[in-house]
Amino acid sequence: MPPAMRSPKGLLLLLLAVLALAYPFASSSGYHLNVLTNALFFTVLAMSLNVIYGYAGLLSFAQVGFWGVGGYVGALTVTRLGGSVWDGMLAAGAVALLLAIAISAVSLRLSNHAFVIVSIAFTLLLQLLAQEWIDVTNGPMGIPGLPAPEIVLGPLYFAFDDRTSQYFLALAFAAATLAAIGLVLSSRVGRTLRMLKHDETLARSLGVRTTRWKVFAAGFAAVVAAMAGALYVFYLSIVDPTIFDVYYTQLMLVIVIVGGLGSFWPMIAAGFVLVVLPEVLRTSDEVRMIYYGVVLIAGVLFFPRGFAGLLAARRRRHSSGGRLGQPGSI
Amino acid sequence: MMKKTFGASFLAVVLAAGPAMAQEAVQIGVSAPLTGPVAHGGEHEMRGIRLAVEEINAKGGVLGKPIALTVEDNQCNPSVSVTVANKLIEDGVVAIIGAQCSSAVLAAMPVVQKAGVPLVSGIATSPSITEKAGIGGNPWVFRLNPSDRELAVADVNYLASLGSVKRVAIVAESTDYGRGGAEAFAKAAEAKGIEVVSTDFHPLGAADFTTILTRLGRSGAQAIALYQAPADRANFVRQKEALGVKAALTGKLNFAGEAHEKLLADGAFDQAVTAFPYAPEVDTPANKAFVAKLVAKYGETSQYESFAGYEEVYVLAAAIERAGTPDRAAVRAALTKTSYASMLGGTITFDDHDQAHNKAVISRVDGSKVTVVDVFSTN
Amino acid sequence: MDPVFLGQLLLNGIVIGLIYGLIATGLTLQFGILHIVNFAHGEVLMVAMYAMAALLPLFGGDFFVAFAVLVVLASAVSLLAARGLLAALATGGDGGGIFEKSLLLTLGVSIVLVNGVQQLFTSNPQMATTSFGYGAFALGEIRLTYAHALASVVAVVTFGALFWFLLRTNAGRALRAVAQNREAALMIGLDPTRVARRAVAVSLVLSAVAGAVLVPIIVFQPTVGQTLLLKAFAVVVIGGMGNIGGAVAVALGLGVLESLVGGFADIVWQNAVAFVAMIAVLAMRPQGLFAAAIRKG
Amino acid sequence: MDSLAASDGVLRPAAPTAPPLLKVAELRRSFGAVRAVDGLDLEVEAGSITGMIGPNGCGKTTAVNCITGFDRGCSGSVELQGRSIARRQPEEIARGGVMRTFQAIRVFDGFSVLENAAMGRQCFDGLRLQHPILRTPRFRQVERETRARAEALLETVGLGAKKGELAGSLSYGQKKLLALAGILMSEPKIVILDEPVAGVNPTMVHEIAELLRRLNAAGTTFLIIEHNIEFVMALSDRVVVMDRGRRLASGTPAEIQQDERVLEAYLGGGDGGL
Repeated sequence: MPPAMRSPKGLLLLLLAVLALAYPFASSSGYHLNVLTNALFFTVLAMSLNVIYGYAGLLSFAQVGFWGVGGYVGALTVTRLGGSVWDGMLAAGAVALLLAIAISAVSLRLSNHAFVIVSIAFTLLLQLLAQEWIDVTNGPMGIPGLPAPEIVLGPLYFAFDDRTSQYFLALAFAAATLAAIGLVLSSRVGRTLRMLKHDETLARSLGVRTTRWKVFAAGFAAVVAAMAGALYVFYLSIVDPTIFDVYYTQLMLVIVIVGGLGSFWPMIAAGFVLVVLPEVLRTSDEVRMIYYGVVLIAGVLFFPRGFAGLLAARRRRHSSGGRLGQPGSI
Repeated sequence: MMKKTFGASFLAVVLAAGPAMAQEAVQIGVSAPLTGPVAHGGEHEMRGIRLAVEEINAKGGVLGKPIALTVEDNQCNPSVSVTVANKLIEDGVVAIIGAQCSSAVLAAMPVVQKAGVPLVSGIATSPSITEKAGIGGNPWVFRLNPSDRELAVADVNYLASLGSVKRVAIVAESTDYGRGGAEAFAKAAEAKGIEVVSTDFHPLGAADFTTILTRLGRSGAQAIALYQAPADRANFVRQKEALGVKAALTGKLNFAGEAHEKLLADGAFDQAVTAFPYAPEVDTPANKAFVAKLVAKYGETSQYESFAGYEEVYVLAAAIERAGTPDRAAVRAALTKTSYASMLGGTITFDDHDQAHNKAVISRVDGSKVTVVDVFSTN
Repeated sequence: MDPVFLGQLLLNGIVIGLIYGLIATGLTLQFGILHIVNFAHGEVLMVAMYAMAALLPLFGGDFFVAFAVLVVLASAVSLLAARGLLAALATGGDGGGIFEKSLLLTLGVSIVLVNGVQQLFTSNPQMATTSFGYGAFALGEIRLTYAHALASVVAVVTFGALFWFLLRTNAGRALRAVAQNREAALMIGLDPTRVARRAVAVSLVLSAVAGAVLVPIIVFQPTVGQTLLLKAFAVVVIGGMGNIGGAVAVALGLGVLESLVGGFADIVWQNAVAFVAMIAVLAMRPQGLFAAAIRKG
Repeated sequence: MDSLAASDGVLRPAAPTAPPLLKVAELRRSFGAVRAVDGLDLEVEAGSITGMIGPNGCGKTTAVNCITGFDRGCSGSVELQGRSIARRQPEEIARGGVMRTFQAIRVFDGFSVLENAAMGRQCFDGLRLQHPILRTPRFRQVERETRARAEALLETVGLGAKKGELAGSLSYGQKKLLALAGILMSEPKIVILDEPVAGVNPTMVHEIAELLRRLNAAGTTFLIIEHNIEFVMALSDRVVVMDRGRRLASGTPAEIQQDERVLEAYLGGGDGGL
């Protein structure tokens, strides 16, 4: 992030990177690595929702659908078509892009409200297909035994088949994806998307082709979610219809809202905290979900604008300077 | 600057979460669905597991040490199941019991194989677990319960021997369990010349069966084979009774749990016939004692999951004792040589695919009375 | 076509539709007035079912007495809960984002209720016995169980009361005024918070009533509310968010359609009806079948 | 109805003399039984300031919404430099060079003043997705230029000192200036101002008038819808008077001030302009 390369922010980023890279060598716990790997995936997934909901202002329930489509397309590309995991990811992105353009172009012509409805129906339809189109999806059994991603470069061969290498793969994927999203969102693209959200009429009066931008946001978010989903199922080694679970939608929404709609760094922080939190609560066994719910409620009551709001409040207190440093500005 | 605080506290929390377990105990991990749609199954499994561990510890534990349980909730979700398996392995468990749901077991299988930790499953029914386990596959996974295929054959054979049932309908939940069961039943019925008039799959958690029942009432089916989760089955049976659909129930039934006991008492299961891995009515001293203990502790009779949990622990404990060390590989080797006297009578051993062939029970209901017709060996 | 079979299917569909309607009207009322989505709406129903099951034995299995007590209790609790919810939504003082806040808040409440009830009552499926037993009316060959008949009657009476309240009472008119045009309602001196509180309380009671009438029909466990909520949500969307009459009509239509699909096609596709209908409606009337206009922007 | 023959909505070749920059003919819009705009004809010459006045409710804002495409229920012809833009989407009309402000002023409150000013160029630069991701030289150059131009425009409208502040913190009059700067960013052919000085204090009115005069001198064409007759008369080259949805009169400010129909309309208008 260019702004981050300057001054304290850049230093912090460097520190984070060093921590992330050094962690597997400092800790021998595969469980912790697994939690961190999950956090990486879910943060990317949540960020994809943030692109379309937090930035463009379109509430989409289709993200979990694209995540699942990515999982299935990825798995099928490998098991049925004999492609590599990377082919699977590309295919997942391509299929998701086409689907996203199709559903958003049709529904957005009508209204934002229509888009929300279609996004719900879309996900339900996919879940039903995954359950019932047994010839292709293997139904509720899912497709188990997916191979580990591997790199073959001439004589060079490497398989991501242990937790540490899978963690690094997820880290690389998340870093690349989040960086790309961050760069896009902090540019005029992000500004334009936020314009749509704040005042669509005004945006149109300034010549913004709003529908196109919304379709763009939907497509971009879909590709990210689908590629994350594809990589994720190879990490799990199984894809089954529970990949469309409401659980993921809820997790995404909670991360995005707790992080603050349209925020970037606070949202990433929220992603990690909210994936780690239930795991930390595991020590309290069966009542942990109650605690989780209580923490959520408390969060809404005491930090109503999410981490981003918290940060903004601090900033307002500590500086009276210009507001160009706002997330999304150049 | 918040990020630094977040990052630091996050790491601190994660590191602190690693439990410092007592070194004296033998650690056994449990992965079970404790929340979510099949939480009741996990709950009952835990009852059996806890009872068995208490008994064993009261008698001095294994290898002279007490057994300590580490229980994790897998929500019946494959990805959570992987997380849970990893956590248990990190916690240093000798072996894992679980994960109840077939897809959760399947997701955990590569994890335990990589780490080299034995996994003992007593409830999941998917045939692919057996296919993947043991010889030529994953040598770390052991299954105690008979598959639904074996149960369906026994069930249909008994139905056929009655001679009164020529036409059956199948109603099953649309999951691996339901579909697997329905397929097995249909195949067995075909072999015995019983006609399957219809097969209906419904989503898990369906509350209303009036539509299916309306159709079945007119289909001329003399029996309805059910492969459903307990809550769905209770709804189905209750509504069948109210709509006056005359057909005997069969398939994979049990009568445990408050709702089913009420239905049984009300005569809703009259003329039912079923082959099930367990029945609390089975008249062996071991089972009678087990049921009594469970009733005393929880005020409810034993359910299948409790029975499975109880035997899972005993099979595992015996293997650890035989191994003479809480070493995972040694325990795995010992597990393959299991020879355990089941509460249902007979002896449990594992075949090449690490599949045990525990006994199963054929029961029939007359009015409100459950009679165990046969306790048979599966193969 | 077999008229008895068809008749039975239609009857089943109407009963189920009426129950969907009870849940959906509450949901749509909250959306119409407050523009919030209540994820915990199904849990209200679930808690009501447990409460009803606890009350029934106290009154010897007499449904009506238990039901009356439940409604009184539910009204009291709902007023408090509504006050609490609105107070919680008003925290932070930033008027925007109420939708997001409601999502998180009700999701948190939902998680706490589901898991709390599980801790208290275990996740065993529960079945409550009522004085109706397994009895049924027989209309020729068509059967209507007492429990289903009762649910239908309660639903119809409840809808009647709801419409009377909305159309004939001042409180109800105020509610409609706020739903239609918040600014105008403010201008004629209505207190939107008060109105919102009433709307939430009424919708919670509706959900509790739905739970109560379901007790003699289905067994239940802590997650029972979640499946039903999804259907109600579809009904609200198809009917036009915030339109109560629309929700009732669509609920009935959905119930009947599902029943017919289940009767003549595969039961698994019953669940597809709701979202196919969503898409179909969208193609024809994006604002929902009964909404007057699209509120855009 | 005499104008019917002159403009039947058909695109016709440009007249031998330079055609008007914007030509509106037979514009109509009804809401139920109310004819808000009822056959309006209007021309705006390139380089001019054209004022449009009329009593409250005479359909001025509706006409603007029709011309700029925000109101989708209008009929009639709208031509920009001889080419029809009627019934296009508002963003396409804006991109074609017809831009407007809103009566109830709109800026992006949550964005900085500088960002607001730069908004007008968000999408006019042909950048593709890879440019921001790779931060290509092209991308940096466009960003640099945008910023420089936005800063220059803010100086022009007198908001240079406020560029780092949130737009929401500006005064009402300053927001009007900011909205104007945002529009000018994309170098429109014609700017339609919907009540630019309503609710603005007299000093600011004077400043805005000066600003518009300067911008006009630099080549920007304006169509100004305004209640403040004095303001319009002082500023405009030509004035159009609207009444009951149609053109009552048009001419130079001097001509209009003499027009009896105008006086009558204003006096008889009852709840005429404040």
